[in-house]
Amino acid sequence: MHESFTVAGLTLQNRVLVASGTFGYGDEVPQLVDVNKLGGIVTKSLSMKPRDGNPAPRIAETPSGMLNSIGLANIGVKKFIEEKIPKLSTFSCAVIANIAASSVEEYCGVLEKLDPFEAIAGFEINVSCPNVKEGGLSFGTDKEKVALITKELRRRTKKPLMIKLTPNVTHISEFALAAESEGADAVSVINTIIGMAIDIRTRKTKLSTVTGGLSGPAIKPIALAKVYEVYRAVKIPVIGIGGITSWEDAVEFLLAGASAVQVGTYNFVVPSAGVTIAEGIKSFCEQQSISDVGKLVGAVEAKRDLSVIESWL
Amino acid sequence: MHESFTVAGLTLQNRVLVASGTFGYGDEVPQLVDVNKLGGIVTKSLSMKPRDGNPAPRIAETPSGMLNSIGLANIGVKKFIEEKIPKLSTFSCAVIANIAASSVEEYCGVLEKLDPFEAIAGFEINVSCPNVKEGGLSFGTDKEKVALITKELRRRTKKPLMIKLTPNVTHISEFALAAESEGADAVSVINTIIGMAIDIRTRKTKLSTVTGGLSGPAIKPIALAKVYEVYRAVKIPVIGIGGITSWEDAVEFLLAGASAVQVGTYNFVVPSAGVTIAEGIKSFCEQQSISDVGKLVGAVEAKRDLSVIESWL
Amino acid sequence: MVQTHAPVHSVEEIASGIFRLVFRSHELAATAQPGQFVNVKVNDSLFPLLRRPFSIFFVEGDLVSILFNVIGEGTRILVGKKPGDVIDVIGPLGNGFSAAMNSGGYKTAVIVAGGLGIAPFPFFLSKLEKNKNVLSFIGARTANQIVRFGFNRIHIATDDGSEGFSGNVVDLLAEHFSDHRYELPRIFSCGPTRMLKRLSEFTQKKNIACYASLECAMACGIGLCQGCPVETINGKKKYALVCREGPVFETGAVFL
Amino acid sequence: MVQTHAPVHSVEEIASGIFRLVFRSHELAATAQPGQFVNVKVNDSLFPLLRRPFSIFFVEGDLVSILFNVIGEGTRILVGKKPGDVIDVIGPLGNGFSAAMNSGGYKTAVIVAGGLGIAPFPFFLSKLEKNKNVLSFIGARTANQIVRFGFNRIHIATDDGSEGFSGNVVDLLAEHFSDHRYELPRIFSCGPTRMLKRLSEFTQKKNIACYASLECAMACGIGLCQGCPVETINGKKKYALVCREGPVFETGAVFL
Ligand SMILES: Cc1cc2nc3c(=O)[nH]c(=O)nc-3n(C[C@H](O)[C@H](O)[C@H](O)COP(=O)(O)OP(=O)(O)OC[C@H]3O[C@@H](n4cnc5c(N)ncnc54)[C@H](O)[C@@H]3O)c2cc1C
Ligand SMILES: Cc1cc2nc3c(=O)[nH]c(=O)nc-3n(C[C@H](O)[C@H](O)[C@H](O)COP(=O)(O)OP(=O)(O)OC[C@H]3O[C@@H](n4cnc5c(N)ncnc54)[C@H](O)[C@@H]3O)c2cc1C
Ligand SMILES: Cc1cc2nc3c(=O)[nH]c(=O)nc-3n(C[C@H](O)[C@H](O)[C@H](O)COP(=O)(O)O)c2cc1C
Ligand SMILES: Cc1cc2nc3c(=O)[nH]c(=O)nc-3n(C[C@H](O)[C@H](O)[C@H](O)COP(=O)(O)O)c2cc1C
Ligand code: FES
Ligand code: FES
Repeated sequence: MHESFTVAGLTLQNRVLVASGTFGYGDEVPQLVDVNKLGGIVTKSLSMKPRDGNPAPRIAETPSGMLNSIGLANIGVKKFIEEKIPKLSTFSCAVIANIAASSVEEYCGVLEKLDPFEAIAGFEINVSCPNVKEGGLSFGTDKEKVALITKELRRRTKKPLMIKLTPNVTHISEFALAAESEGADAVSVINTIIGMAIDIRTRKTKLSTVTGGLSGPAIKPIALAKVYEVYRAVKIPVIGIGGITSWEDAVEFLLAGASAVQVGTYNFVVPSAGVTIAEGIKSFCEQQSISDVGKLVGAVEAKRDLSVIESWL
Repeated sequence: MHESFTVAGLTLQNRVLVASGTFGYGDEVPQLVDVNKLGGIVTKSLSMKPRDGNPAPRIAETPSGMLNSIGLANIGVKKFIEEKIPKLSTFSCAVIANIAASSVEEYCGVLEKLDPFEAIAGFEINVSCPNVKEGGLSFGTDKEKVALITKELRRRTKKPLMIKLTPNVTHISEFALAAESEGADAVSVINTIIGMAIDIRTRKTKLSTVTGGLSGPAIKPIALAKVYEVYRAVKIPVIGIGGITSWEDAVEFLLAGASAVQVGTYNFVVPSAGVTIAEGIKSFCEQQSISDVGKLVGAVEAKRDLSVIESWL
Repeated sequence: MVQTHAPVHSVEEIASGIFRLVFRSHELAATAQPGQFVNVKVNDSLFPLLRRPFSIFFVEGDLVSILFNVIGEGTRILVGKKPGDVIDVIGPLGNGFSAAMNSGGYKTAVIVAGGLGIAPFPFFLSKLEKNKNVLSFIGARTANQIVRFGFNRIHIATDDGSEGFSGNVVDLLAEHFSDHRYELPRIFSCGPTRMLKRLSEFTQKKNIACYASLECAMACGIGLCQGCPVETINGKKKYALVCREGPVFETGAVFL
Repeated sequence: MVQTHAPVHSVEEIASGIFRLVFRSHELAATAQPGQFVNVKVNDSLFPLLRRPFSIFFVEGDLVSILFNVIGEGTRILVGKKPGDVIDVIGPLGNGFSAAMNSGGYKTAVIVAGGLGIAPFPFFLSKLEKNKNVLSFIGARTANQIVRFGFNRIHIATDDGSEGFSGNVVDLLAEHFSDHRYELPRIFSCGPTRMLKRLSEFTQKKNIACYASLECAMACGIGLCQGCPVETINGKKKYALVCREGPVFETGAVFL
């Protein structure tokens, strides 16, 4: 079976990437994973200045999931260019730079700094960031802002541009459409879901920031529904993310409409999960005589064609 | 410790109720649960006419959760009055009638039929229903509709009126405020979250309706964040629902701001869970010398007072 | 109906990949009827979350047994149980074969079972009135997956032809019914839906009463969730609940 | 650093409620340093989802052991492991005591451990240069929770006074330091944060170098998630990562 393919202008050797914030800058665990067997790496979100991140505790486990409030801790774009790009240039898998920012100008600034580097195959834009100018409300819950960010970034790069959407909205497909209409090459679906946990003995929240982002297998059904909703709304490819731990999960996302997937939280449990999942998809296709994995994309047989929001109660 | 208390005009003997759709009409499993030890029972959603519900499959298990698309199967308000109310009248715990409808008129009609019965201590309104007049879009994602339903029902009953909110919106507190401003006595938070699962062998969705509602421990962190958001926005009591399986979970909800809780999915696993949880809360309070469970409500020590949406990334 | 924490007595592989788990419960053993099921919480964790339904395979004294193969997380955990481990069981549940097996009007009980569908029948046979003729048709993928426990006079069909009739158990049944005459037969069945569908067509054509135990996804097993509908044919209601009104139905009364 | 599926050799209760789990791993045993930890997936299910970090308690041949008490789901599952069961372990992880224990400038190694905080020290002691003086202060809730394995010359403090000094292990240490003179002491510590805080205050006042192994919530244990910050004092960065830069820090360098 021929695995390498092009999605949103990116050439990937398989359909499994590792998600932003769950694999560092790709150089943390060479002993445990052969990154060159991945479809690609998405870096930790990069901002213009280094960010310290939030105080401890930043992590809490929940049933089949986890909460985090890392606070976008990252080394900043300058140090990334100096220290990480040389290393990343040696990887044969695609490297996608994820960008986070607190203003439209910052998004543009970070992208412009990174755009010249050949090692960066494309960009994923994390819009689940507080918009400092507007009182900290997330860009990602404001359609106009998502459109504006996409538009401004599109003007500044010819490389593949993917907008990573937040699930914490009523109709995610409207945000996907906004990104598509301003020239995004793909949308990544989904970022984490707002959640919370409390230590009943101390009565304190388990995260220093009170609420945080829920990820892991617990959210897989939600992520799948969002991917399906977006897939039916837009023509650009959808990258499926949320709770993937096995090749079976990945195939579910492909069937729901994802052209590729990203593994996030499960990297913390099994750092080589992405490689195993890519291999599993390959074996499955061979076994089922599927010549092109792409044939799985969106191939779910939805028994009834009810719309997503209203069908279920 | 003195447990009985009044919330939203309801007198309950403890703070644990069983959630709508997860305990039938309260008369299914007398062998397994002493319902009179519960704080209360919320009935399956009742509509004017009996509803058959959706085709099979209606159920799919997910990591620490489940999806359902029952389709509001219920016996209809007439049969409920004839066959169930006589039995429910003999219960010493509170019985709350949950109402579902596809038009504002139907909500009003069902409530008017039930209002005269003493056995019905109050109403919970399921607004996660397709609005037939407006192309099946859920009432629950339209603030004006939630306000209108509340207003119309408020005019028709003096009994406690609780609006059960859907989590599938960007800012749930806006919906809680809408209900509060039109005279709701409480809000129930949350109903199920839209989700999906696919059988990769058959390529069919695991539910006949494609998407369905996710419930169970997987959604607990999301539900807690929603309860916390709503608690800080409104003055009326919040009833916490979502993934509760233990008294520890229930206490988490109380601390986040719930005045009482409902146990849903876990009734399917342990039908007497509600009773055990009520007992557990009581022992915990005794052990910690908390004279009034009410002192736990909203008592979480949020380390920083960041607003819910923007704090976490 | 009780919820009980029952000690496991034994787990053994009684055919290739097919396991029998025996647990001790006086209340369950005393009240169970053939074709009823139990709903088992396989561990005390939140994953897997829901109980798993299993037909009651056999009852002997206070020992109740179930039969299963390892499909997913739940059965993988069950197969690892050791004597003395405790499982949380709700049962007996549902309407089994009792009404159909104990009512008059038939002389020959014909059992048609496919794969794990043999599960309810050893208990069924142990409770069947001794004056009935019994005839069993068992279908399996291959010879070493046939469970013989509790049966006699078995007619076997295997998909790979490694034992008995090569092919489908319903075809084997049809062959027998065209070759022989059975006195007032009534069919009791359990197996994959596809098999039950074909069986139902056959028995309707032949006008033989046929009862089958159905399977479907269940969340509660006790009528709380409305999660287990089967569409009725000419029923008062559009759907019946498999867990409460079934799992045994007359095959002509439901859409399979 | 490796990820390995290691067979469990034994699980035994070595003090009241405190268990030692021994597993076999050549690679781990060969490379582990005192104060490093391993990250254990307790089962192959999605609940609990994350690995659990444990200090390396002892290494002997190819056998590596960890020490724990049953707190929640993860340790409840670990305690049920039987010889031959396999656990999925990543390790050895983090920066342990090596740098501090192997650098010169001290003659007396003073161990201060509270509760399960004794975990890294038997391995530490087995690797310590023989020419050092060793002095161990161990705090426990009560006498039967004291783990003596690998230690000698122990000074004990118990909260309930059931053995040794009645009270906090740091108070016991302070008493000893006011009564005796120790030649070039250096403190190595592990225990509850509250204890480490008091210890840090004491050692700063006395101007004794003090190293402690910290605990905090971790998602990955290997530097992927940024989930384990500890705030540095006068550090170049505001936070250090406990899993990579620690778990051992000089107590004066971090906010406890
Ligand atoms: C009334 C009733 C009686 C039953 N009696 C028996 C019995 O005696 N012996 C026995 O082995 N099984 C029986 N079953 C089915 C049994 O409950 C399932 O095999 C079991 O739940 C599988 O659990 P698991 O956790 O191992 O697999 P899961 O992880 O739940 O499922 C693994 C895969 O199998 C599929 N699956 C799950 N449940 C079923 C099902 N019921 N039918 C078809 N596919 C399914 C899932 O979609 C999934 O793809 C019965 C079911 C019902 C409703
Ligand atoms: C570097 C490092 C080394 C460690 N070494 C050891 C060791 O040698 N022996 C040992 O017993 N434990 C050690 N721990 C702690 C150990 O990882 C936890 O005790 C274990 O995760 C508990 O898991 P559980 O699933 O049983 O409990 P959980 O279900 O995870 O937790 C139960 C309760 O304990 C709390 N809790 C969980 N983890 C911790 C923690 N790390 N500190 C304080 N409270 C916690 C939770 O908030 C929860 O309320 C170490 C931790 C770290 C970071
Ligand atoms: C600890 C942690 C840190 C994350 N950091 C980022 C980030 O910096 N930028 C980003 O776009 N997404 C971030 N994410 C979100 C993930 O990339 C992914 O979208 C999400 O976790 C859902 O996938 P999963 O369930 O497989 O983890 C982070 C997730 C986790 C768990
Ligand atoms: C099978 C099932 C049926 C449900 N039916 C209803 C219903 O009829 N009306 C309603 O308001 N909520 C219904 N719910 C939602 C629950 O009442 C509850 O809000 C939700 O399941 C979250 O709680 P849980 O995680 O404890 O289950 C249903 C939930 C399930 C799982
Ligand atoms: S399984 Fe819940 S009603 Fe049948
Ligand atoms: S635990 Fe993940 S970086 Fe330390």
